[in-house]
Amino acid sequence: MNLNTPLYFGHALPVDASLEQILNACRELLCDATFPTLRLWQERGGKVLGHFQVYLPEEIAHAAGMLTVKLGCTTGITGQPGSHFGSYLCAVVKQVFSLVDEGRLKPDLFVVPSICDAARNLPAIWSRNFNTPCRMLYLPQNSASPAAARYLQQEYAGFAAVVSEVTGRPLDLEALRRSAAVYNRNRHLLRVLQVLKSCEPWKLALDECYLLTAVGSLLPPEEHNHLLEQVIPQLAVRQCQQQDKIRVVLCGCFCEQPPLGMLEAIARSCHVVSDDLLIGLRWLTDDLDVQGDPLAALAHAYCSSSSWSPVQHDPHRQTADLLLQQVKQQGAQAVIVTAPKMCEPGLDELVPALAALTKAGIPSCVCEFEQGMTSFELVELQVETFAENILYSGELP
Amino acid sequence: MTCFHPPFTAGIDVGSTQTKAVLLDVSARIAGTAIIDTGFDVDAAAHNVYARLLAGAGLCADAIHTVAGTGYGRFRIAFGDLQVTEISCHARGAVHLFPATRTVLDMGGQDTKAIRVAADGGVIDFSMNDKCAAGTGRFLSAAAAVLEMPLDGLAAVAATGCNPVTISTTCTVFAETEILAWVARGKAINDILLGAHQAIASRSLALLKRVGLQPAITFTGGVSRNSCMVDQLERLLGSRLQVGEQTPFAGALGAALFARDRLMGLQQAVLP
Amino acid sequence: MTFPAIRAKIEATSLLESWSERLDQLAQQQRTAAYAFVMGSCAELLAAFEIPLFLPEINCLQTAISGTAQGLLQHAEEQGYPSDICNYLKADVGLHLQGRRLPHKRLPAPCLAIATTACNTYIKWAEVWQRLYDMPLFVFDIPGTRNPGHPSQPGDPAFAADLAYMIEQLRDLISLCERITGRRLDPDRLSHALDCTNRMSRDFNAILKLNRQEPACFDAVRQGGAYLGVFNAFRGTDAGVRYFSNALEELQQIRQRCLREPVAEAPFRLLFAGLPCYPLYSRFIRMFSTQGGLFVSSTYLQFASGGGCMGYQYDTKRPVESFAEGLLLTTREAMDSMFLAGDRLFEAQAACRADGVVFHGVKSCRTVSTGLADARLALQSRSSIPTLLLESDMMDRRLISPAQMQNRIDAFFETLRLRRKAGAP
Amino acid sequence: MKRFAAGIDLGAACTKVIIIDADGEVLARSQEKTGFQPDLAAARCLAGALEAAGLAQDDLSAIVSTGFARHLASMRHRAVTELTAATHGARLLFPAAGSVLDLGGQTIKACRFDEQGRILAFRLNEKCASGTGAFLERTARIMGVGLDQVDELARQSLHPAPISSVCAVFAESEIISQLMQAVPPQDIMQGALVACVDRALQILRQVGLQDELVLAGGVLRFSTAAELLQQKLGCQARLPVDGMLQFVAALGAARIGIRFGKEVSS
Ligand SMILES: Nc1ncnc2c1ncn2[C@@H]1O[C@H](COP(=O)(O)OP(=O)(O)O)[C@@H](O)[C@H]1O
Ligand SMILES: Nc1ncnc2c1ncn2[C@@H]1O[C@H](COP(=O)(O)OP(=O)(O)O)[C@@H](O)[C@H]1O
Ligand code: SF4
Ligand code: SF4
Ligand code: SF4
Repeated sequence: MNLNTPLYFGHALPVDASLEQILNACRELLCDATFPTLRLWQERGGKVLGHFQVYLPEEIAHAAGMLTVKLGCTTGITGQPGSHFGSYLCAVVKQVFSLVDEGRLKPDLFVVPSICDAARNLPAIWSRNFNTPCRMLYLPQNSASPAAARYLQQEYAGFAAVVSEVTGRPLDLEALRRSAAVYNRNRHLLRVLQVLKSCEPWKLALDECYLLTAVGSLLPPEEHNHLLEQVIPQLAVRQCQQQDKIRVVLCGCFCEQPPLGMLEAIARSCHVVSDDLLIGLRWLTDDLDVQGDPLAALAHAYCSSSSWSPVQHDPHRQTADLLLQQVKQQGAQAVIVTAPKMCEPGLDELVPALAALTKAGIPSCVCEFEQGMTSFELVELQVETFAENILYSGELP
Repeated sequence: MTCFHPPFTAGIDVGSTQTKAVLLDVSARIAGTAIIDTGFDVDAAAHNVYARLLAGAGLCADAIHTVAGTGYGRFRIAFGDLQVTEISCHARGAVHLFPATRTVLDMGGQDTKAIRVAADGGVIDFSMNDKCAAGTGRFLSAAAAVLEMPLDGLAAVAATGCNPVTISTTCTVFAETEILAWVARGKAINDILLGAHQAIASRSLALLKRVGLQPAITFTGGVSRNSCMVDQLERLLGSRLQVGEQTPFAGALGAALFARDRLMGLQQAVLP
Repeated sequence: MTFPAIRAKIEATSLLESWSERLDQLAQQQRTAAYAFVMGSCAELLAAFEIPLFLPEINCLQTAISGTAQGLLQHAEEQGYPSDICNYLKADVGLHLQGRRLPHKRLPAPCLAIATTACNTYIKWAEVWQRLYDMPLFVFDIPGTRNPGHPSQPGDPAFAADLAYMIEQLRDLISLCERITGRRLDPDRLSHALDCTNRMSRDFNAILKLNRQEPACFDAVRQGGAYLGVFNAFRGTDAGVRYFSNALEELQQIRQRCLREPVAEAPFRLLFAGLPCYPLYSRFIRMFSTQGGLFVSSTYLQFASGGGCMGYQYDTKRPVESFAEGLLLTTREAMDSMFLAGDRLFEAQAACRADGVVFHGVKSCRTVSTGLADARLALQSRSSIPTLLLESDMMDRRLISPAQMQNRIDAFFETLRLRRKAGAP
Repeated sequence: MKRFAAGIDLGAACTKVIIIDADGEVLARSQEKTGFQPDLAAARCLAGALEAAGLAQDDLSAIVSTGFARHLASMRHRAVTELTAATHGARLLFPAAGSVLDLGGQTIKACRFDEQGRILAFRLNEKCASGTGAFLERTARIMGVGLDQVDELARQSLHPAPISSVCAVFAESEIISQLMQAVPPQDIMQGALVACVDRALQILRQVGLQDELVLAGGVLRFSTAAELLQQKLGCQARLPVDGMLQFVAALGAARIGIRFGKEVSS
């Protein structure tokens, strides 16, 4: 079996596809609850590792030949509220469980980073119901401690051992270095996309950028790289009319991803110039050093050159300050905070974030969301009102 | 006047919408049923339904050995000898009607319950909606009221729908506006009603899943009269439901059976 | 049904009152305290440094029982705290925002906060204090079990790696305490505190074991709350040692009496899983006790004592290393009893010969409640023991509907009675 | 030539039309139940208002619609959301206004804004009937009183009955059972109003209160609700007078019409 033949880009989608074709194909792939790329990969004898949107060192699994898939709420799956959970849980945990329960998704290994209390319950629930292994990964919450990087390196080694158990391939440092290079490229291309969205937002709407990025969670990174390399030049020369919309920073989507319809609703009235959608894919902010010990490099990068989210405690960095910084850097006029209904860490950060914004005189708007939302009227109403007010305020008596 | 019958027992189910009563003879055969709207006055409803039950069977109160009450107004039945929760009663009644029953779905006026039962009618597990009454029988009654059609005609109309609309809120209070909004958008009444039935059916499926879907499933409560709901549920479940003439009375029947246990001297220690 | 453990109850009440009074005094004198959480409170270390310890969780549950919680929750919601977060956190924030003042007491400001990773909400909660007071916050990273059911054991390399991380962090925490107090750590004092905890833990464990046989001599939800309060607030102290040794003695006497004078009708032995419903504390327990239900055991005791009720014994000869190891083991035990609750319930219900298991999920604590519904399904698939799932809250009155709760409990007891009648095992 | 503009508020319960001139003077108002054909209701209402003002539709320099069915009013020149409209309406009535709370038939809206009328924070209820006008209407129906008698009844209450249920449907059975326990109807009516006010306050608090608060919406036509709100807020809130309560959003829409005329900008 050849795992190197393309799964999607170059397979279901022509390599020389146009921008529109690519966008449509991305949408189709993301909304396809049968996960065609994963199935194909497994049919070819490959193994699949599932995890959440927040950070996981995918390089380690990649080096052992696994395809990693990030689950943060697959758009278009409404699914039955599971009988295994109470109503007070976020959709991420529930949806992952029901996808596997219904047999739509068959990962060979699932890894849960210790991001929140709901997620930390998943491995036990999983092990009571499914046979495939599900492991916890204890990422440090004390990453400023000098001991943290050393600890994390051990933790990664433990993770690598689990991957080896599943794949039957021992950890190969050389392969890991190669994987790091592939992911460095991926993160670079995603950064390019972000810059484009920030500088010429009318060329790349929020939902489009999301589609292009999110397919990365369902494809091997090499293939995602190809796709991005194909798209970025086309975007650069895209002919679009410059619209009069407000520039906003979107935050709150570090784990559960809002439904596509909601992103479209936001994009109709705003230029989103920066966001934390799918932040896990671009968690590390610098290129990884591919020379030395790659596990040490990964651990070090996690502790010292990484992005931020409410689920990682960092004594030296407050989420609210980082948000303000970002608004300033991006020259944004306002902030939209999307809050997943039942996500505790996200909701806990709401107050300080809003307080900081208010203090700095930056208008903000909170849009709650949940999966299975079918009408976006309320969101649209909120965002429209919000945008209306910023656009027209100066002209009013 | 004295009655010379062997003793009977009765069960009265004072629900949020309707009050139901069932009369049982010594051999546990149903000797009569009665039903009235609960309305405002629960005490009166219990009295009236009991009077009707007796009149229908041509009995006087002396002929009844034990009366058991159930439903949300069970403690307000002045002449009740014992009270049992509707959960136990629906389970018991459903198993009595259909001995193969292992799961009961009771859809009433303001709540929906899924109950897993043992072969002897004992409750193993149950789950019910709380905090939000959306998706209960009340929505259908409200819909019928808005469209000015009788409740028992609703199912027939809904069954003729072919392009069901997606009803996004099944909150009773909004039933009126939700339905009128679809009417205003030019949708046919039957499609709207079918959509409403589907929305409610899929909500109760979630409850059923909570207790585990062991066949056979018996559908009880007032909404079990509604053939369209039966169809929708069967479609979602992919299996048949057990329903019958008597299923709306399952709660009262269960209560009557508990009353009969007492008559037979079985019960003292079991129920308070 | 059982003979109430009167002495233990009175002593617990007065001990906890003295705890509150002490905090009130500190507040009056404008002095400060360390804020910590019950799962991994580091009480012994703080005792060695003579830093007073405040446990906000205990304070929150007290406000829920006394009925002041609602106002605190509302106060926090007015400041924008959403309704779907941990209500302990929210009530505590409400308290701070209204000046750390309750009707009958005041609370000292924090000079240090210690949050372990036993619950991730601890961290978010402590971050709130940090924003309010800008005091040092120490997040103690305690890695839990990675592979459900297979915790690493002392002796494993994986355990050694975790322990090394723990020890390094503990050293950091010690230097932080030294900086705050301007004093070096006195290892003898730490040893003494650890020794006290050893004894408390041993007796606590013996108390819990008493209930395994029939007749049960205390209600694990009602009296268990008192034991927990004292265990947490007086961990590592001589007062705590005295309390638990007295309580054990009293219960042993009660047990003897129960054996001599058996009750007419044996109670239904119940196992409790989850968090108690504090706003209706007595009423909640009465809903069970009036129908003949008695909680012989409760998973709450395991996690809310930070695994301390399991009888772990520190090695007082090497206090720092042993403290780190104990913290890792007991806190991990607390985590496992929440996250892996279901896998242990089967054994737990068999060990305490339960007639039924009551699951009480609270909306606002995801740490404990996320797995409850599934744990119940898992238990049901292995055993025919009747179970009851209730959902309400441990703080917020608005999320509790007593009538609906009563209805479910009634149905549950109807089942239990029918089973007993039918002679079910 | 004098400029006139009409604001049409197509609410879930009622459709309201107002016509003002460039100075913000109200020329005419009209109102009716929205029913299930909002566009027709809007057309009828507008015709009524035009007639009362003695104007023809062509005399209007702009027609601006708002409310949940704002896109259905076919004669509109532009549509704005009801939050924006309510803000402008409140500011026109009370220039020093800083926040507005609107209690409508199906929605509860709270909005806080700065001196320039820029909205700083706003919040709506979820799609749930608890605490809305629809809930009050049903309570009144159970009690057998007309909407205009509600106040009279509630005012007699000394001990409002606690209605604890968060769900309007469960609250209804709670109400029925209280009726049967001989709780006086005035206490129940007052209890229902208290429940609504509490729900509204919860939403208001989420946006934070800023002086001055303007109250609006049909529910406040029950003056007891307004009084309760003021009591619970512990501060004096501004209440539009002369029957303008329900017209705040319509007024704001009309005001925007005067400012921006017919040209649609986006
Ligand atoms: N003839 C009928 N046809 C269809 N549905 C009916 C009929 N009669 C009652 N129902 C439904 O049954 C519901 C009442 O069910 P019931 O079990 O009596 O409720 P409760 O026990 O709460 O009073 C009503 O809300 C209505 O939707
Ligand atoms: N006399 C009245 N006529 C109509 N509605 C009234 C009256 N008095 C109070 N109301 C209340 O006003 C509500 C409608 O308010 P409104 O602000 O027009 O809502 P919306 O903008 O959502 O249509 C009704 O639900 C009702 O409860
Ligand atoms: S971080 Fe939030 S969205 Fe993600 S699993 Fe946890 S609760 Fe759910
Ligand atoms: S989430 Fe639960 S365990 Fe965590 S702080 Fe809140 S109540 Fe305690
Ligand atoms: S949506 Fe309707 S049924 Fe549900 S809680 Fe709200 S009022 Fe009750």
